[in-house]
Amino acid sequence: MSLRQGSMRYPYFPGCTLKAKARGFETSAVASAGALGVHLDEMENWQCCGATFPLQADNSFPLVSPARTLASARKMGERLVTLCSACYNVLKRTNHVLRTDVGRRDKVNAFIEEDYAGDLEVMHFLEVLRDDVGFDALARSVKTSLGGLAVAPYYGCLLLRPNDELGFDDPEAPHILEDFLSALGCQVVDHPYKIECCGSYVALEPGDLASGPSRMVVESARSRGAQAIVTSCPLCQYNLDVAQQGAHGREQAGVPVIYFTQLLAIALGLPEDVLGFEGHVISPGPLLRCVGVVGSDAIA
Amino acid sequence: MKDLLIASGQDGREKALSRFLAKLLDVGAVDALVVPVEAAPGVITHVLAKDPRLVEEAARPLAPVMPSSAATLVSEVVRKRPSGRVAALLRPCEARALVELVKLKQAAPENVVAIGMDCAGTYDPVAYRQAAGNVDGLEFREACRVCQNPAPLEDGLPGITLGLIGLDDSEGIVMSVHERLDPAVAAVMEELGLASGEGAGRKRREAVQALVQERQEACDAFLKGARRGAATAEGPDPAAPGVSGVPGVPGIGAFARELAACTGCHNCRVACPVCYCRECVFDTDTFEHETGQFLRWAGRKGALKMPSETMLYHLTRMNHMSLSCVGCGQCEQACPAHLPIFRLFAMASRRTQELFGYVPGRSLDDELPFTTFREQELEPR
Amino acid sequence: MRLARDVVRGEEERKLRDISGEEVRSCYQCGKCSAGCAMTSMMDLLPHQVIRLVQLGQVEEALASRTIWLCASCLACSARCPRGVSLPNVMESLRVTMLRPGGRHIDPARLPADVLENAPEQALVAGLRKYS
Amino acid sequence: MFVCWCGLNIGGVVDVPRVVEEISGCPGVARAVDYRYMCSDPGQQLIRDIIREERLDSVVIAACSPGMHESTFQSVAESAGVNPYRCEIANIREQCSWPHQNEPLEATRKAVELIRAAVEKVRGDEALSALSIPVTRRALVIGAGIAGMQAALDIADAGHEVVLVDRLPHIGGHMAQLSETFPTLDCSQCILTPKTSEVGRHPGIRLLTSSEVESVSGYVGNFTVKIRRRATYVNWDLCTGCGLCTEKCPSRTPSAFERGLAEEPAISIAFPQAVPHKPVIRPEACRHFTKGKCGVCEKVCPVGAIDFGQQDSLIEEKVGAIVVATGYDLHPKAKVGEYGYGVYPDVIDGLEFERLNSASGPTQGQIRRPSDGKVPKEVVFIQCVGSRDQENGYPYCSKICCMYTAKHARLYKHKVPDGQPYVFYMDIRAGGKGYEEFVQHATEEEGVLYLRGRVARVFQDGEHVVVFGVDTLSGKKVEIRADMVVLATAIVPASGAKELARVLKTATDEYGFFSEAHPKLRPVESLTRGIYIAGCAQAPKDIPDTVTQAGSSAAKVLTLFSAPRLSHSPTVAAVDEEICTGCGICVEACAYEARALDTRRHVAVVNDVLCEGCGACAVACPNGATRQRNMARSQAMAMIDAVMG
Repeated sequence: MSLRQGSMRYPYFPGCTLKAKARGFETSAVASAGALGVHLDEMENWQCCGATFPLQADNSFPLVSPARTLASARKMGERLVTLCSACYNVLKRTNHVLRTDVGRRDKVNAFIEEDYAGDLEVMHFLEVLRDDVGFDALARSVKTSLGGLAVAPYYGCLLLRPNDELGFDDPEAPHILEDFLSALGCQVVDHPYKIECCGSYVALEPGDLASGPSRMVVESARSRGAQAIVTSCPLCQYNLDVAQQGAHGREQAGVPVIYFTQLLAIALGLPEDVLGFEGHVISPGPLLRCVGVVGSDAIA
Repeated sequence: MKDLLIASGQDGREKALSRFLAKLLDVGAVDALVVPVEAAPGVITHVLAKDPRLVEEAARPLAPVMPSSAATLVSEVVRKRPSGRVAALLRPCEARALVELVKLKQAAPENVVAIGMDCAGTYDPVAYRQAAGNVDGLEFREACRVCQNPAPLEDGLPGITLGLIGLDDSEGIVMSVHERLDPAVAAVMEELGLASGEGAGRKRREAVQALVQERQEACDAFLKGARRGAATAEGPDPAAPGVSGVPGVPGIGAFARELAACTGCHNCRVACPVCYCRECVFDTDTFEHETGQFLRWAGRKGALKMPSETMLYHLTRMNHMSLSCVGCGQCEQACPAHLPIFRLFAMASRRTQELFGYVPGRSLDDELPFTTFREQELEPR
Repeated sequence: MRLARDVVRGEEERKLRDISGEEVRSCYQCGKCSAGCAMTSMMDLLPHQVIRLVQLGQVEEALASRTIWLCASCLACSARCPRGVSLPNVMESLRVTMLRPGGRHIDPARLPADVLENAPEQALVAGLRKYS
Repeated sequence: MFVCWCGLNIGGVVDVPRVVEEISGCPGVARAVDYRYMCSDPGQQLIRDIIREERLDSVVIAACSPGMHESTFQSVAESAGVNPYRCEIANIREQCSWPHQNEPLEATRKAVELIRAAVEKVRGDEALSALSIPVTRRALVIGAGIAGMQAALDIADAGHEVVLVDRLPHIGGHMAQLSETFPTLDCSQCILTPKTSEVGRHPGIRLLTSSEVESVSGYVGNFTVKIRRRATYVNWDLCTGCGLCTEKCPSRTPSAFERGLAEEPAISIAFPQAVPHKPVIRPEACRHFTKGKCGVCEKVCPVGAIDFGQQDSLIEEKVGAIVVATGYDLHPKAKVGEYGYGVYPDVIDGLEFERLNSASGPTQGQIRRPSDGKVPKEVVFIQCVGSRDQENGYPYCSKICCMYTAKHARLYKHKVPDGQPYVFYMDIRAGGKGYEEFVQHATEEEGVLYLRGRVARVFQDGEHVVVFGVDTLSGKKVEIRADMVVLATAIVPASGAKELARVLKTATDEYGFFSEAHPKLRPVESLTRGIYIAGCAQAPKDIPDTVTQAGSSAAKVLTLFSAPRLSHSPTVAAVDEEICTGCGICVEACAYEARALDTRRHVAVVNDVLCEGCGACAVACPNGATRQRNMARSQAMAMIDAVMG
């Protein structure tokens, strides 16, 4: 499918984090989508996906909340677009359960008083960019050259695993973020830790335990020359960002961790008020100014 | 395919068609013709005609009854390759049955000239006879009311198609000719110098389309209703414990009750245009049980339905025929007990035919599912 | 370690199987899970060792391990497991064995203020569902 | 009616005396007796005595599966004057006492029913006599690796002609690619070339290389085989193998024999010791074929042997037996994403390592890694890649990897004494003569470090390939910055094995390995009579096992050839022509091409010797015009009645 201006509309699920701590992720995504002729129509009835897919075989209750969202999205159309990796993972996996496990489907449907069969297609915004907009068309829409900015993609876990349910990309050697970055004119920094876990919710454990794995990821990207890391997961963003707060922050310049949509908005030449870099520990502002892609002081 | 017009003339289009059929015999384009005639008032029967005069006078090609399927009759005549060319006037269901018989090697297609015709429906022959051919107030047979193929399929046997739907008597008949039609017959068509039927053809195609649409809806509703009927009748029958129904097989109880009145006359098998065995297994000694076996069964179950084996008979026929069932309803028409055999077959064959993506009678190139095997074809999808 | 029928085929192991839906007996201890786990540097037992303890019916010892709280459910292990064992499900079954009777690994009320203030909602919801 | 206890196998579950009592009253049963081991000599004598006493015309033996002792009891019956095809077996062991061990009452009831059914069947049995068929005493061997060559030599040495087919231009199979062999470390070529040259010059072997079996018809003793001989574009009758053409050829593409580690000309001889020592042109690489110009080889050939116009030819051969020795392939590269196999140049498989280590290989036997030709100092060997991995590969063990990995590590140490080999393993399977000692030597004497655990990921980092593994014995995660990684990838059936099985009308398992008739007692016979299996076509095997099995399959072929005529079971399909409708459904149902339509009489007919008696046609026939001899529909119905009561 090629880029057809103003013709693509998708029901869209934002999720809690994008309405609070990761506002910039959403504002940059919605604005960029608009610039590309893609309308993300926020669903009216959405609730928290649960943030983590339940791994208990004997308890279907945690499926209820995402199932409600799915059933309600199905009434809007056949597809549902997500931005946050966790929402994508939880909604798509829940959808898979409802599609394939009749017993659990009946149980959940009975509880939410719906008759939802799992026939929605849960998509990630990256898939919309790749399949419906097209990376070629995206490259043609770039207004601000990123001038070879060296960017490391970071997938983490939630986009890729389990592959038999998500089918998002090659689980061991994914390339959608690389293709996306190339389309924006960035220099892609490949690094071995791009599919390793950042530590996820272990961040809540006392003693800064998640920062170990996170530092490995950052170090893996930084040592290969990355000037920035892109992600689509607010928790990855937080973990990688916070991990640089201590020693690393002082000894050497930190590597900003930003959402792929923020980079996209810059490339599309959108106003800086959609970027929402507030709250980032390692501010990307100085870097972006120094490579000349952002000029004003709207960036902290 | 070009549309030509058989104009009605003063005595109506059936006569005009009869004259055309007679002409085929007259000039020797075909050697014989299978065609319905009126044998007595309201009594329609097929003949194998060689005399053109007889055809011109007595043929009733458009009589809205199907006393038996012409497919069976044609198969009898051309089972082995005949010495001459035989033309046959075929309703869509008859033509499709004949295609099935060709695939089952029960008819040699080479010398058959198929003259397919539109058929909006036929009446029960007994009712038609009692009304002496006056169809006012009669209703088409159930099989016809839900028939989704009122017009011949284009990929059937090579021949001629007669278009009637959407055209009234005065408007004549649209005739289209198959590309692979026998050249001798094609020459006659040429010689007749028929006018173009382009306008009538368009009108007919639109009418056919609308009718098919209507019938598809009718058929879906019919099957839905039939299934619901079967579903509500499921479960053990308290009135006849141990007699009807096999425990553990859902729906079999309902099936048994539908067929409870079967007298075992096997008329449905005789009337079926595709059921082709020279000697049916139910006419052999296969089901002759040892003396005492019936009494043992009766003793064990409390009572044994007699005649026995009627369920097995119908299940076997369904097993053998549901894939090739063209939905003509001849089985039900022939049943003295008025069992809903067509309805049962319609339910079963819809499922089995969908399973293999098979449309019986559509084309000689579609292989019979029984004769092909593909790995994984029956894996759950 | 005492091994006997009531230990290796004990009630606790059966309960874990009901919760996790996983058959830990399939595991042949190749260690591919541990080899690919991002969190091992902080673990007292490697993931395959936790599975081994469950196989041996030593559930108490598995429950006492820090490993079960450090598993971040990233699925790197199960994605590569040659025997199709979903370790994250087993880890979850061990966690909920502790939590279902009302236990809490982390008390929401005692989370540090800077975490509460800065951590994304996703972390708080996911973490508290795993830990309390 | 004879009931066997089979010791406790049947008698421990089924109440045999009660069965005898119940059966005694059945119509048609003259006498029912039981015995502890009916297959023993006294058991057989008992049957013979009672047949004579009672003047029986048929017998039913209730015992184990007919697969075990049907022929035993048939010949016992025959020796006492009963037609062997009126001897029926009721299987009350595999189909009764074994599966119903915990329900003795039900098992006893079922045994009675099974016997009653067999009694009903035997009452309808006709007295038949075996069919007799001639034997063609020539053999076809498919695949000319070590298995196929050994089988061909053994058969040919016994004085029977052999047609030996291989799809490659040369013989020798994978063994020709190996450098050294375990456990003796002798050079593979050195022990192979005596065999290849003997095959090449043996007067009893017709060698067809660059050839594939296209179709097989017929049956045991009488197969007709069509073989497609692919065009080589070189007239081998004229070619002297001087090699001038290969020297001058301007095209270079990756060599399959060298596993892509070296390039070869479009006209080439794969390796120096190749038999036949004649070149072939690969049209996909040849400039004459791809670009329409060139022809250098044609110009330089001193004998005018280049023939660009050469066409494939079809050869028809009549043989009595077939040996399948199609060998193996390795697990495809694309399927091991976590190890970067096929992506990182320094992650290679075992056969690639063999080529690196081979004196005639791309590095003349020096261990140099593919990416930059450096001598690797840290080499990681990973076992069980795709093997013992039901989720991402195959559940089975590839059997030879433990040994060849030990061999690789040792050979590496011989060539790079200051290098360090690491082996990630799960279990060491070294069950062969001298095998365990060979592995021990690697760890004790050669300093190979064995790490018990699997590797999760391999990734390229600069010029290193980093390996994330684990040592489960110490409970530590392991990271090795290696220079090269060698994967012991799973052995899988040769490509096209399933298709060949279809052509041969025999069976493979779910992976495509040819199925043997019995895993223990008939390991070299396929499920189709007259077709035998040797080597890795059946399952992963090392060279000694392969050679053993090849000899065994040759012995089976020679046994077949030693009989003057073969007998064929007469329990085949038959047609009642009176009621046959000639619809042809039976023809489609037959997997053995034993059914055909007689178009003149418009009825179906049976080719008795092709018919395997499987009954598929009899079931497909809608009205029972086709029946199975001694399994008529009336017999089947009587059996059902007997069981259902």
